[in-house]
Amino acid sequence: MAAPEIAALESIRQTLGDTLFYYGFSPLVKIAVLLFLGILPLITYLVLAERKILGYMQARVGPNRVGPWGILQPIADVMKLLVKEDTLPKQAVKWAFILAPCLVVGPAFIIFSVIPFGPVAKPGAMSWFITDVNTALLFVIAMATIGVYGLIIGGWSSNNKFSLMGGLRSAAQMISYEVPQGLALVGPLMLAGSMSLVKIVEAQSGPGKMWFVFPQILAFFIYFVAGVAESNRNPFDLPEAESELVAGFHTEYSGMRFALFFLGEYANMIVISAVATTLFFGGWLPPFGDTFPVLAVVPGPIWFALKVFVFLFSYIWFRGTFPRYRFDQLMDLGWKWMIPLALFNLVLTGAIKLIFFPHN
Amino acid sequence: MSAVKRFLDKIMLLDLFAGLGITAKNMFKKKVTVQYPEERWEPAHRFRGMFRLDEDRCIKCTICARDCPIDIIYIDWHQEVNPETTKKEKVLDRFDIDVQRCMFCGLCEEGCPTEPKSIWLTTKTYELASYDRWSNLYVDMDELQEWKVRPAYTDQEIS
Amino acid sequence: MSDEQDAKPPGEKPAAKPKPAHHEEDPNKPVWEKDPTAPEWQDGSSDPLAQALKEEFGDAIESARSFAGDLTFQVRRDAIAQVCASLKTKHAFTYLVDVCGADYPKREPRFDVVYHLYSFAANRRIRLKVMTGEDTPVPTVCGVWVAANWPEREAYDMYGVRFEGHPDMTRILLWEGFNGYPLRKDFPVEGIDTGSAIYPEYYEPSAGPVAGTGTGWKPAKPPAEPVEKPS
Amino acid sequence: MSQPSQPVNLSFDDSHDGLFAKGEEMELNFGPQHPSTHGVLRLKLKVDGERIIDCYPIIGYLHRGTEKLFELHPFFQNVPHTDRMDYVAAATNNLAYVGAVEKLVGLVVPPRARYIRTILCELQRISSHLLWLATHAIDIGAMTPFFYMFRERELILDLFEQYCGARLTLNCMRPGGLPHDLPVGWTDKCRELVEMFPAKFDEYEGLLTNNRIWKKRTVGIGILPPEVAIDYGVTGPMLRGSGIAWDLRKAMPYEAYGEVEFDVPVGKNCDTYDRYVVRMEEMRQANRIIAQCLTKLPEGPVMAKRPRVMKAGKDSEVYYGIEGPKGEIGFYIVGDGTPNPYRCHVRAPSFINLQSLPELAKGYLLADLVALIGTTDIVLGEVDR
Repeated sequence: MAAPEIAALESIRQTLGDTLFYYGFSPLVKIAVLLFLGILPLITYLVLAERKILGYMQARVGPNRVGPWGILQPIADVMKLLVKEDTLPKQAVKWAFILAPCLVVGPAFIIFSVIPFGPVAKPGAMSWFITDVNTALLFVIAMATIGVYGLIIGGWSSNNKFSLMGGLRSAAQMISYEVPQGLALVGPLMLAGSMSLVKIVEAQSGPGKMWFVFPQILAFFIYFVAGVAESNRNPFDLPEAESELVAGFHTEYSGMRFALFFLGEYANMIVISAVATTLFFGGWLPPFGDTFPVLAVVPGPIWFALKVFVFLFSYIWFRGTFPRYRFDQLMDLGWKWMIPLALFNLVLTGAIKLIFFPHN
Repeated sequence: MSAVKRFLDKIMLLDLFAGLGITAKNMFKKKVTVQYPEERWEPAHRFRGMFRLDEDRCIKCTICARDCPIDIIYIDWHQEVNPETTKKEKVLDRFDIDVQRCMFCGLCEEGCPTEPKSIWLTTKTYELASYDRWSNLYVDMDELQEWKVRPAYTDQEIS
Repeated sequence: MSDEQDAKPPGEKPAAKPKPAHHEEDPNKPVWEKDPTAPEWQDGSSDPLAQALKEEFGDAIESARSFAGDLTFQVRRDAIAQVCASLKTKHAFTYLVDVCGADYPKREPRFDVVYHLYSFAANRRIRLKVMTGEDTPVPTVCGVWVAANWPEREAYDMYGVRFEGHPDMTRILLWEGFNGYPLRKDFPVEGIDTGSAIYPEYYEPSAGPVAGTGTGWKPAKPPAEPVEKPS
Repeated sequence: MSQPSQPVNLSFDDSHDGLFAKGEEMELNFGPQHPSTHGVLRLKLKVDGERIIDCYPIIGYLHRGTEKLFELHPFFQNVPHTDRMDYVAAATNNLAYVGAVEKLVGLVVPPRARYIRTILCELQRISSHLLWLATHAIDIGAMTPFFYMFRERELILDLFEQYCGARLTLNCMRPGGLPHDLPVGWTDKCRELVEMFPAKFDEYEGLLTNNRIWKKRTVGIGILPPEVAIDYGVTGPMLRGSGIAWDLRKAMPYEAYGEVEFDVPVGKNCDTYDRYVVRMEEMRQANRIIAQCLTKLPEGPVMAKRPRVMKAGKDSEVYYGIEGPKGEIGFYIVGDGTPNPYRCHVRAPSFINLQSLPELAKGYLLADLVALIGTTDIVLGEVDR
């Protein structure tokens, strides 16, 4: 779809000048729009969707009291969390206790700045992404790693044994799953030949090209499983593991700080889904390449959102179906299966590329 | 062969997909939730709900009070001459049930020698929640006889 | 719904109302319509197991009787562990069903410790009984069956019967420092004043919550007057 | 009896030695308020990282002095108190108690009552096992089975309600028989349920039995060898999971169990998975028993002739145990010629089975502990009485 070409924007551009417009005004507007109209409502309604879907899977109807079909439930939840008492344990390490939720939420939101939700704009309009960094993939990995520190710090600073165990578990999980996740991302990277996410998406379109999920099914699988583990979702929700560790790293958190952890978890889910969409499922591209031109009528961002929703649904579906791994089994899975498979995939991709497409 | 099949199952994650299939199938099945204040669950005929007393049928034998395992039925009666029949009759002074501690075992009803029973629990009432234990869950004779369904609280009642 | 409420109670007559009693019992009547005949104590010393035990332990087996099919041995207190070991190893009573106490305050010594054993091989349950007093510890059978650990602790907790050689002779259901043994016949049902016994830092001796003041399971007597209700 | 389809690594400790280097020990208080202690169980744990070195259960938070209460009431008034011990299996508690009283007094129960009691007990067994599996699964992290099992458990509770008017604390048996006959149409509803259940069991098994995560969490966890199991006195599915085919319903048939056919499933590897498989199979067998009882259900009275005030003989004592859903639940009743029991002791299966938890848990991880609490299938109301 054409980027928003509004006359007002054009006049602002002329007033501010190109530099200020493209590097100052435009990103700020996009961030504001993305954050307040995109991510935050999406997260709050993702919570509702999760409760609804889980409810339907579990022979019940989920929240349906606040507003018709419960659509005002997230607002009620947010209000509740905002006005609840925000307890600070007496023996907690205060600065770390306060810092931890921010460390979880911040990086998760920052990642959205490099994710392309739609195609590059024609000159004179805003693109459907905040910025296109040529090392975007590294940026994504780096930021995703920071989020885990929040869990560890939160678990440690609470001065609670269950929290500490949750923190340690999340540390173990991070170490085990960062590696296969990173390695899995190298596959599409090699195929696309660029670290820019926009370039990677563009490399999946055009004649003779296909979504990277087909050549890189293994990498996609590893990435998604590792992603589920990274975002601490069932069946890898060990750091919380409410039946074992009460609530894991956020046992002592309440009110808005707890809400931030919650926000971070769901933001991470969206990030993982968005990155998976971008790298493996052609981002904003319509399915079936150019076979059905009618599909291209639907704007790119909508395709992007649809694909993300599919992933989010499977997240919820997993939560509704699977038991939880034990933490040593989780690490077994990471080290003994995922990393060798990811390495194998890497070697295979490299070899095929070297032999069959040496000039690509 | 079976080893190959098992290996393939393992690789294809069939066990996991089977579980996912079951949860997906259940998404479209009928839901069992009862939307409580609007819909109400209808108890069975023998449901042991709140007590009812029929003073006319009661012969003041106090067996129900004696059969109660936790002694929450308090009965006082005296004899007086009925002016119409000029017969001596037992008259209830007090028939209180302290429902706060009642465990709804139904032994009082079972012990009642009259036919039909003078005290029974099949009132199909389960909405016994109240804001004040003593005033709402200590029921006396009149209340036991006039017991209708205790209405679920409404907004007006709370205020 | 309220119509149903006012209706007469559903006429659920018990299907089996006892028939009016006849003077002579009808011999063809099914057994459940006759008066129940309570079982009686019978001498069990002719049982092979009783004879074998008697042979091995002599006087330590004080009596062997059976009631309702359960063979009961009265065992001398100091011999119980050996008897149990012998029953386990020689007579295949590998499964200790339960250990419990009982209090007979009029008797001397006042407590019973009752053991129920089961043999998988013989599909048979027997009972051993030991008499003991408050100051005379019973040898533990924890060494014979690990299973005896908690039931013995429970017997100690409830009756104050001590078990000698028990690895962990502490209270199990009640807390350490509970004053008294609740299943003894002389323990008041409405509870005891446990304030200072449990929280000496809060209560003076013999102060604290008083038993039977409405926090117990049963008021000392029913409310004298019907409760006044706020209108 | 189905077996786990893959060999089990019995040497759990050896295979992971490298992973868990000896570290600093920590004391961890697990419960009494913890999501997966099934009530108010408290465990004092000594852990090395997440590995459990020692486990000391502290119980009694729900102690209500039920045995003292028994001594204060006549025989028939005690039945409601037994409901409140194992509150998810009230019918079997009732049966154990009234069975003991009947043995003490010499009452003989009419055949129709025996069959109805058997049906009630087996329904109760299914509902208790459903509750067990629901909580066991949610302990291990599978959330959805919980709701499916409660959905079906409700149907059983509806049947109980139609029979005796209560759903949980049934008070549905009396010494000498039953308080009511079955209501009209009850057997048809029960038969419908019985026909529906096998498909439901398949559904649960589809979610769990072959699931690799479920297997990883249960196979080889909490091994209780048969000789240790006997030594600890564990009964019920715990014992049968350890490979000992001992079931009081077979060994000392009571009520109508001698007249129906059923199998006693046993485990092979003595682990949590086997105990799960045993319980699943037990539900199917219970279903089978109910179907047979419904077919054979005789006509006749449901209450024997009994005195209004039931008195035990002087100096009489009996022990009567039945196979409850959790193991052998037995009552030791001493009579002294009065209408009250002089002494009434409960052999609570949860209490005895819980005793083996430290043995089960030692050397495993904290995450396994919740699976092990689940697999012992305790109800704290019965542990503490």
